[in-house]
Amino acid sequence: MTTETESPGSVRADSGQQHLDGATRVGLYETMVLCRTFEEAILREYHADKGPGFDIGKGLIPGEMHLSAGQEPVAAGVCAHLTTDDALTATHRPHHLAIAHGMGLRAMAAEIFGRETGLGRGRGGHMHLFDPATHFSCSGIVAEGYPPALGQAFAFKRQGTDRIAVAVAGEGASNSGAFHESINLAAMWTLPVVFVVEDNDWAISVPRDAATAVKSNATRAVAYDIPGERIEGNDVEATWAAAKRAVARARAGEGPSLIEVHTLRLWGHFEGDAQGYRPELAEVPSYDPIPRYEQILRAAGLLDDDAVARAAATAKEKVEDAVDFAKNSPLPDPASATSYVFA
Amino acid sequence: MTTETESPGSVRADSGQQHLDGATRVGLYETMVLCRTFEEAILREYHADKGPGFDIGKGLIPGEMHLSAGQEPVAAGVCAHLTTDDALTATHRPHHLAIAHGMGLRAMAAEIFGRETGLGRGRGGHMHLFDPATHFSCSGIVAEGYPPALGQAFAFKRQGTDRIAVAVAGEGASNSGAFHESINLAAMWTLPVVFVVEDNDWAISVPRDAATAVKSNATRAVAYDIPGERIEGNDVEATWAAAKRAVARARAGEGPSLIEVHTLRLWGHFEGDAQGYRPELAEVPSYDPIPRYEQILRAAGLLDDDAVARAAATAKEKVEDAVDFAKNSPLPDPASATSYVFA
Amino acid sequence: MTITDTTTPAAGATSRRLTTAKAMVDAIAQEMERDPSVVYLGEDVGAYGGIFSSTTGLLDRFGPDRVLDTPISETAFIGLGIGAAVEGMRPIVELMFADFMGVCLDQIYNHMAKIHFESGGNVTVPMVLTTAVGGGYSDGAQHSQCLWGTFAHLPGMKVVVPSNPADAKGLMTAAIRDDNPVVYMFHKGVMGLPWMAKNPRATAAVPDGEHVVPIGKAAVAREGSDVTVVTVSLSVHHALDVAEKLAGEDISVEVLDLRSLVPLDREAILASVAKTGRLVVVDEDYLSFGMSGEVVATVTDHDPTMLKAPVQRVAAPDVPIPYSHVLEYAVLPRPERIEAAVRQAVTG
Amino acid sequence: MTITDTTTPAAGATSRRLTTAKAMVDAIAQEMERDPSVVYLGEDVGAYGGIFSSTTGLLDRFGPDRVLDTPISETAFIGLGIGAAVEGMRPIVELMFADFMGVCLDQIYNHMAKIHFESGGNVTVPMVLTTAVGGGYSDGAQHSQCLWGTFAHLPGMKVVVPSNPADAKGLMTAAIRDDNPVVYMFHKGVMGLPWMAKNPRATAAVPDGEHVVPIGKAAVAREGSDVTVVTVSLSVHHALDVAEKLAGEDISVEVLDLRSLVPLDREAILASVAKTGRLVVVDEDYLSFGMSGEVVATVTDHDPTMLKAPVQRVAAPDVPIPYSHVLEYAVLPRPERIEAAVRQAVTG
Ligand SMILES: Cc1ncc(C[n+]2csc(CCOP(=O)(O)OP(=O)(O)O)c2C)c(N)n1
Ligand SMILES: Cc1ncc(C[n+]2csc(CCOP(=O)(O)OP(=O)(O)O)c2C)c(N)n1
Ligand SMILES: [Mg+2]
Ligand SMILES: [Mg+2]
Repeated sequence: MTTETESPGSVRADSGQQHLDGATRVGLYETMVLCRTFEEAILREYHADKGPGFDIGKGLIPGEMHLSAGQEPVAAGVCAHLTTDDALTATHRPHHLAIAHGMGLRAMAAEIFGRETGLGRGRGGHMHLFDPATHFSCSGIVAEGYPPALGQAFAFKRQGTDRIAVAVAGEGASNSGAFHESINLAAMWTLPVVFVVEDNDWAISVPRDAATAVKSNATRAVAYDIPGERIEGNDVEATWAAAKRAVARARAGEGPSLIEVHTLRLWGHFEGDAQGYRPELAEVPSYDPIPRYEQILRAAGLLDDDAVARAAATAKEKVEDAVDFAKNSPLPDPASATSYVFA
Repeated sequence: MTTETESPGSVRADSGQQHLDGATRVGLYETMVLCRTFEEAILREYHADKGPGFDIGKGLIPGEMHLSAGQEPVAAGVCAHLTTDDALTATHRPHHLAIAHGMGLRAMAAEIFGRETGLGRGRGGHMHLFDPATHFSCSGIVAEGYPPALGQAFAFKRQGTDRIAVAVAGEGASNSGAFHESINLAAMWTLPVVFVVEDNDWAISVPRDAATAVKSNATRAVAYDIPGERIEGNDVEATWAAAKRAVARARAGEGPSLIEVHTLRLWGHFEGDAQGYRPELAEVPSYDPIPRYEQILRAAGLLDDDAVARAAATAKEKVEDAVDFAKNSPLPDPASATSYVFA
Repeated sequence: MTITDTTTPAAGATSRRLTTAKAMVDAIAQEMERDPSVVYLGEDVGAYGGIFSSTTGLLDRFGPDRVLDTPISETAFIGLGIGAAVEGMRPIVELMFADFMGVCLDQIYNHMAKIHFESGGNVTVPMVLTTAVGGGYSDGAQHSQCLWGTFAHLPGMKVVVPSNPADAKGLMTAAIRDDNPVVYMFHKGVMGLPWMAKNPRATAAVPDGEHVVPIGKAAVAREGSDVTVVTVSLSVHHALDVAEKLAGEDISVEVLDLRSLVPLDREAILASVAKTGRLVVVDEDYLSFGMSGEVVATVTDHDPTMLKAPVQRVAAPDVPIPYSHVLEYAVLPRPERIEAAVRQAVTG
Repeated sequence: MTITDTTTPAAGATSRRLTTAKAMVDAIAQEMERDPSVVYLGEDVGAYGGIFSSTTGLLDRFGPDRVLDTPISETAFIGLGIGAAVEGMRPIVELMFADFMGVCLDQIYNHMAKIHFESGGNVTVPMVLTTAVGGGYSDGAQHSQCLWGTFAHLPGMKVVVPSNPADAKGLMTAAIRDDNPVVYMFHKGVMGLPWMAKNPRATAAVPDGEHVVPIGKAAVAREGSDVTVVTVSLSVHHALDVAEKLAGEDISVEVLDLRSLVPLDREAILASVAKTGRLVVVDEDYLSFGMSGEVVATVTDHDPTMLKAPVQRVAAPDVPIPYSHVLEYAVLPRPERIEAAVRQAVTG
């Protein structure tokens, strides 16, 4: 049992840096860079052919597009403690988590491009990435990704393994019924789940303050008698440290924990969102967690220009390879449109 | 703001007796007796003609029957602070609350007997008592009576009144999504609602300990930053005192509160429930709150044999009048079975 | 093991007379014995044995690790079933009444039903969702519905609706073994419960041992030549009663028990209507936008001239199920209404 | 004020050309002006103005006491609407996508829809539930459905499905004034959004001032004599396009826009099929157990011999809506599929 249980609602002040070695810290940085590089490529491809004007249904990547730029600290910090044998359920904004959890970029990109080589043969799309290899899934329905994670954890526990499930939702989702039901049931059945709340201050245009009656969702852990922590400052290392404790607790068979990370939605809710409702819009780019973390690691002597350039180049290569793969993959055959309803 | 906010999750030890005058205390007793007398009459009528054997669909009162004997302290203690201008939403086990809130017994009984003179012209039945005169309603869907109470409170607030809504659910319901969503929204919008949880230890055959991750639902008030209290011992006066505070807070425009009362399901979940799952079954009758409260009031010199007999007789007269009215009322005309779908 | 697509057990197989509830439990127990990944979860499925006896005896036999009472958190525990199924288990999850679907339909139709498709066939969800349906005992508007039309409208889940003990066993076995999500809707009135009025057909011979009824094959519950009654579940019993009665008047009624709405055995409907030219659809679910229209459209998609007379649809007339017995019986497809419809069809 | 049961504004009334979204907002604003008990609540209906522009400008005009952004708590805020309606308000509550119904259907169908009935008519629930439906822009299986068949199957709520700006206004006005719960389903593709492909019919003349279209009256969107196309919403536009095209080949297509599923204007269906003898039903919702079957059954209940040829049903073929554009367009009732069906109907 970790110390958080003594005071489950309290906000931990220590960011946990002391636990991290240099390689881990650089690894977190590289993961964040890979996530961002992917999102930038998708951003580019998404907008490349929506015109004239902006037609959401047009282009190589049609449909709603929820990008996760700014939220990389959550993905990197949490997924660092997982293997691909662990399950992760994500939201409508899933890319950073999928990548940090180790999803193959080619099949992921191909799905986003709606290709036959995609994870879901183009049936799912970017909100519906299902990867049996990494036990990753996501859902476009707010908070409804939590319940299936319970079942994955249940199965892992039955199988006598120490595999766990991580369930991620936004702060807006924390006011949905599925959030409450899931955490209570996981607590009751001592399921190996880590519940993560990505608090990016916004649910589309509705600010957290207008939706959530408490300042910290860690407080809500009290309602289920489980440990809860809130990480301020979009701090990847503090997230890493909190996730380490929660994952260890889950693997040890001690049950679920809740971690809320105060993170940042660097871009719009979805592409095309003009964000007129967002008062702090002009300052948002200055909060970008990646340059900030880069500065910290440079100051610690763990990164220099070369290393930064190398990380960028490596990420770029992987991502562009995936995008090329996707673009060169065949579209599904329209004659197969009714396949895969039943096994 | 009342003092509970300082420590919303704590259990209050003082039962509040000091606030109650003798007339109020006797009034609480009489309300409880009236509720019980009604339930005993329904019990008698329900089982009168289910045979041979027990056929749930047979008799003057067919269908599921959830009686509230043992839970009178909640109804009496809470409703003492309400007028019929206040709204109350109850559950599948609504009779005690309906009666304590002032519902006319004749129309109520007639509805339970499925008569044209019933509150719902026999369309609703015992789980669906809708009374515009007392702004009372109930629902057979667990926890789903909470949300409509918000809207009644919303309307009352808009109308500039100090009317409030009380929403009641069982402890089993506290693990349903509607519970969480409703309290958060009421807290966010500072709605004049008092949320009541009747903890009778059981949700049909599932004990509270197997369902709810916390010992007290008052703890869950913390998750919405509202006051929460748990009353132990099925104590009508402590309930009265807690409800007084919560109702005052709501009327003053300060928002919702949550009250959990540890109460008692004296009989089965529904009639016909053999309760084989209930280990303490033999002792249950000894916990009956009515004789216990009677002893207290006798000891305080507020009741004697005469007063007790009078209360019983008065209640009996009202209840039997209602039952007679119901039984002598016409059944609905089958030709009108499709009426009232639309206004 | 017997595999049958009729309601009669295969020749040679031994059988016992069981209620539908016991037959259902028999199948579950056999599959739990055979496959350790089968678990049963829901409210009051443990010590209580299921409010409608869908799990009686299972807790004693398989213990609390295999038969789990849940909190009243349908979204959470149905979702739990989905996640467990995705990871290779075969959970059976009970939604106590189909009427409660509204608190958890998102897990059911946006997740259980769609994951296989969205994953391009890469993920399977071998889960059974059991749920009680039907009225007739004055349980009011929130506890008496059939709602199978709602489930059948949403693609991605099979919808099974047994009418008798042997099918209840055989379809349950098939449902558990199916790699797809299967919604198994049992009508309280066919379960043979000691505390509810029942048709004698709620107790009947059930094959011992493994017994599988393939999902998607209708059964001709009674052969006839003048008129086809297409129906499911409790209404099959009523239709058979009516058919027996009218046989005395030389009206030959064919009763088709669909047994599942998804897949819908359209061939069986067409074959019977081709023979009789007259169609009565009996559906305890709501009339409009449901099963009865789909059965009719099955015919008109093929050849409307097969129909010699207006189709009679006997269903709940788009009204919530009333509480009062006299009103409820007026809206349910009781034998009298079925009989009148059959007479109308043959004379019309 | 104009009251009309056709899509053409009454003669003499002034009008402007508006998108469907603006026409809808126009009606809401007029009713909010007229009746202080009208409020609008939902996610992103305030500063954002509705994800699909269903509330653009209302916050500025009526302030945050009348136009309320909610938490993502559909069960709570739809229930709030119900309670407010019971106490005499006329709330309009937005469920952002109909696809999300599963998280709040209990409030919708066990409460909003049933309270009036269960109360024996003593309680009314004058509430409008607005919700966006439809696909065609690759939003995947959880954001592209129509689901009107599901809502229409459950008794107690009117289900309105406007296809054009004038109706959007007139039906919204009627919905707000209706003493019953009305589900108002607006297809994203008819809203005339600047950022989505649209049919030119998504912008059209809309009467100024009060404009009421009675709920339950279908509109003959185009008269014809060879074949009847019964449809709703965006598919009306496609059907009209097809009808125009086939007119050049001397195939005369009548297009019936149902405008509401509940009440269903069965007379209008029968009148048209009586004239043409050939029926095509176009439904962007799922094929089976839905609207298309009900339209067909409306005819066969009356007289199946009205149908000279097999009915053509053009609908989503019981498959979740696929993401990839090529697949999605293969399952939607696109003009090509409608055209082929009409040709089949007239030659079959
Ligand atoms: C049940 C449900 N309600 C509403 C929506 C529409 N919606 C999609 S994302 C979103 C905001 C979610 O906010 P949050 O949970 O904070 O996640 P974020 O988008 O900020 O990552 C909403 C309202 C939905 N998808 N599902
Ligand atoms: C959403 C929903 N799930 C399940 C049920 C079936 N059910 C009716 S009462 C009940 C137990 C309720 O327990 P609790 O909330 O503690 O109330 P109590 O019966 O003890 O008064 C259950 C599970 C229901 N009516 N609604
Ligand atoms: Mg957010
Ligand atoms: Mg209880």
